[in-house]
Amino acid sequence: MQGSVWQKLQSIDRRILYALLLVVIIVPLFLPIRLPTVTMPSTQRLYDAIESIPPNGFIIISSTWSGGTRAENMPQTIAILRHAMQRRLRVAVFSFDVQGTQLSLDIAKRLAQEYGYEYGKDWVHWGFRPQAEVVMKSMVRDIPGTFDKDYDGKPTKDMPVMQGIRDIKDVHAIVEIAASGIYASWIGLVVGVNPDLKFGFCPTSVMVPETYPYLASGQIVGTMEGMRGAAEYESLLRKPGLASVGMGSISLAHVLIMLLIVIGNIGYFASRGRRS
Amino acid sequence: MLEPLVRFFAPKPLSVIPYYVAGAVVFSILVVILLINLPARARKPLIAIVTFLAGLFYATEFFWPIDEATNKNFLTDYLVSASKLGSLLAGMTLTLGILSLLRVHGRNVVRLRSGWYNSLALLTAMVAMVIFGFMDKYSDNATAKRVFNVLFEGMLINMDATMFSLIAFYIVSASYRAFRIRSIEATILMTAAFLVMLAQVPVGLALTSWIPRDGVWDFLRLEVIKEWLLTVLNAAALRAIAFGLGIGSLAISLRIWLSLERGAYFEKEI
Amino acid sequence: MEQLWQDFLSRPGIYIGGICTLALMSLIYRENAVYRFFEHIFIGLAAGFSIVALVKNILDPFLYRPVFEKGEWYWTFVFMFGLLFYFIHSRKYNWLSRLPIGFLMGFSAGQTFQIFANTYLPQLSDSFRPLYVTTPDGAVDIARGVNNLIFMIVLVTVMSYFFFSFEQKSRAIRNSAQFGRWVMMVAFGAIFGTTIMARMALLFDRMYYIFGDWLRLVR
Amino acid sequence: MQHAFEKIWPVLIVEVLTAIIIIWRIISAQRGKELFIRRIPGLNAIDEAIGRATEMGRPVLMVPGIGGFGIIALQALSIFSYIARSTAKFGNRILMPVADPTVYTVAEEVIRDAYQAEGHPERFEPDSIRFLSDRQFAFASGVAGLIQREKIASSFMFGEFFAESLIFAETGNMVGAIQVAGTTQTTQIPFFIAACDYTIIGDEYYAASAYISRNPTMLGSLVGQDFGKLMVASLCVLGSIAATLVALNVPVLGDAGKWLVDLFTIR
Repeated sequence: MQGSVWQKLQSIDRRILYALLLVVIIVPLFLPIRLPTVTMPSTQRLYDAIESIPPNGFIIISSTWSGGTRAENMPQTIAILRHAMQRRLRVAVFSFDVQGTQLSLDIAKRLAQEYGYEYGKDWVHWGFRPQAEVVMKSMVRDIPGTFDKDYDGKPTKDMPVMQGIRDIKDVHAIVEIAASGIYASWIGLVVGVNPDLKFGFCPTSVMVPETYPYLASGQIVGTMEGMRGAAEYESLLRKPGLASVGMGSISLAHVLIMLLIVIGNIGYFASRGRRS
Repeated sequence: MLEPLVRFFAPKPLSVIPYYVAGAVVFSILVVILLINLPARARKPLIAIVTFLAGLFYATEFFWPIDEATNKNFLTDYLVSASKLGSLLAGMTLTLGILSLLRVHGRNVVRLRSGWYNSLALLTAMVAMVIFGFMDKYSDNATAKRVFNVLFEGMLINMDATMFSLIAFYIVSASYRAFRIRSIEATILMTAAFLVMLAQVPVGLALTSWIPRDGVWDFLRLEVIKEWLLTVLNAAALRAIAFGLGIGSLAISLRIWLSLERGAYFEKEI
Repeated sequence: MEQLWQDFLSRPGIYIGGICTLALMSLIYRENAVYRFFEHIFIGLAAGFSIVALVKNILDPFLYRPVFEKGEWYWTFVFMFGLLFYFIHSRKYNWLSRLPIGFLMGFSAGQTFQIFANTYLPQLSDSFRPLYVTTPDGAVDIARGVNNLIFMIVLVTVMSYFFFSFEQKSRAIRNSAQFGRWVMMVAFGAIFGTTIMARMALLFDRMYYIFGDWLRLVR
Repeated sequence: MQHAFEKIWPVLIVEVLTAIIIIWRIISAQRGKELFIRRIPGLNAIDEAIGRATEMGRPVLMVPGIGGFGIIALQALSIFSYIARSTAKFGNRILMPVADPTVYTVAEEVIRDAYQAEGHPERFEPDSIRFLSDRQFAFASGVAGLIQREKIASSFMFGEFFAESLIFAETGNMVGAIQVAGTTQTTQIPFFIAACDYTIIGDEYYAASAYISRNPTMLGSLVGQDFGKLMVASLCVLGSIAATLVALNVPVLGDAGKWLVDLFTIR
């Protein structure tokens, strides 16, 4: 056995690696760690856009995600709803995904209680809407007609929250929280028609690179880049939540991987140097 | 001339449907009997014709001139039916897959092979899901709906999520093992991954966050480097790969469509 | 104990989901009897779900309802045609299964023309990038010009790596292909780096499910 | 774009011309022209990997991805048919878990044919090709379990792979298998590179069956594809020059450049 230290460093048993990963993911759940937060410009821009909506403005939040991307999309949904409710905006939530409908409804109900939002007066949930592009095309011209019923099948026509909302021009902002490329349809069918509309997008982290060109052109006003974006948003709101906890875990996991790469290379170099 | 044919295939009143269906079944069986007696040398050309015609539908629909006003040609209205037809045909093979599962695991159980109880668990889970899945859809039984919920949300969705999350472990062991400065290529791979990893998390970003934004040295900020890597280098490289893949898929499609493809399945005598 | 049982009854899905999670996760230690058992249950459930989905999403809306509710009787022919698949296990008439298989192949091949045009032609025209760029106020934007030049060089060199029959003939192509391969490694490294975040988020979600949703040890 | 005539010129110039060149090269290759093709190291490794499985007496795993039935799966099956001919010859056990029922149906036929072609139909076990699940991660759990239980000696992964690629590649690595992989899903290539011994990239995947079989028809097609790629690459350079001329406002040439850029701009 050439069991030199260097040799060992470049062949750590994978179970040790896995145990270390579990530790760095679990520990921050119980002992939240404070890490420096750097707010990305894209997050700041989304925050500023929501800040610039006049009081009692109308914001639509589309929550097109399912349980599979809960870790990233749930904190984003919470953060954006929280911000809207802090600012006392009128909120409409809906979803192009069956699971996303239930998940966003649960979140919105909980936050509505926290902020004293009254259903039908301050906020509404339009429920599940299949066929995204059809919905988008029709909401540009007629919002009460497109969303004539809420998630429970009740008519929305007489709800105070919908008063004065006829078409897309009466909407101040739309924020899409999605695990798919649905932003392209929003840009093509809705934002393109009404350039004054602020369109925010909250993608999962794997989708972030796709959004850069649209951010640069201003077609997307701002984004929350995955869980990190949500954590930045939470700190802008001064309400650290699940994303801040999660970013602790995830940051440590990244640090762990980078450390392991360095250790492996040190071992590789040192043992190679000896052989020659 | 086409008129009677179109009328023949038009939807029929529900009262006579059973007769039409029975007629279609009998006719199809006759055709199959005819096919069985087809001389062997006519088989390949027949398959080639079927393949060609199937492809011809989509090709013609795409290339045929369109009416400017409606953005359609004479085939466009059949696209929906065609995609239903494709799903229906492909769906019918599921039974073959399920039969494979039943065959392998049924035999394990019957012959009490080692691990037969796993096979039994598989079959039980399958039957349970089928029963409660249909009850959930077609009945109002509240208990059945609760059981289905446990099977679907409680088990299936969580098991999906767990297998997916295992990748987190594998990504650690793979990067630890593979990212070594062994060769130029491995070094490049590692450096790019390392830079992007740093730019993904606040701890890494903090390293360069003191560099003023919009200043001369702005391009040294990690998030700027990452964005440049992804939007310029990555986008260009992936696009080049995609062009090659596109042309490759075009070539294979042509070969299959025109029955020019070679290789085991396509060359065998039938 | 009684309390635990009551808690289980009030949310059985979460308990069973937690057990499933732990069982499958044990794979990272090593393949074991518990994993094997749950793996089989997983495949069984998935198969059952596919059967239900086949009936619910395909046979019912595309076959049964058109024929028996709308009177579109001709779908019967499609069904009969699909039955030819089942000749695949016949020794003598096995070739009949090649008819529906060939049909599906043709279908898939025929769609390539549209898919190609939609996927690659917009990317082609998007690659026509000027090497001389001005900002809206008229100044020369050197950074973007350089980026566009780099974009073009990368695009062409990477493509040259995929020339299969020209390579031997030209040293220039060989060098360019080598460079193209290196750039691809940068791209692959970057993809690797960006993906880690999403996977770690999934693992975090699982841990939150166990310690938060199930055991309620964290808020 | 739903129809070619919405923007006919780029379709004609790029797509139709490439198609014509490919068919023309195929036909001229069938007339017996000697053709050249560069080395694809990953594909040369196939024999090495099978040889090792023979030495160790452990099974060979083939996974045709989780995509549906189509040209990508068919290409995977032609590679596997080549592998199956070797395993038929040397008598290795094979394992082929499949995720799509149509692919499963065709795969059984292809592999049985390969055994027949080698003159060993009796060595073919129908159960070696198994439909596992058409659900992504149920399939992944099954394959991961299979790899560890059977302690496979070599693993071939060709087809459409998504996130599960790393699950297969790492579990394969754990049991010490030689692994060769290729996929059309470029975002999964980095994970294969990290965990496999050989990875073929991009449209090397579509070149694979030609490379392995050295069949003139397919080699001809490959040469035709090269011409297509050369044309696209040249167009990119030409288009950039044209766009630059437009930006510089060069008289006459700028107009010509604008004409070229407009010719290809969609929407």
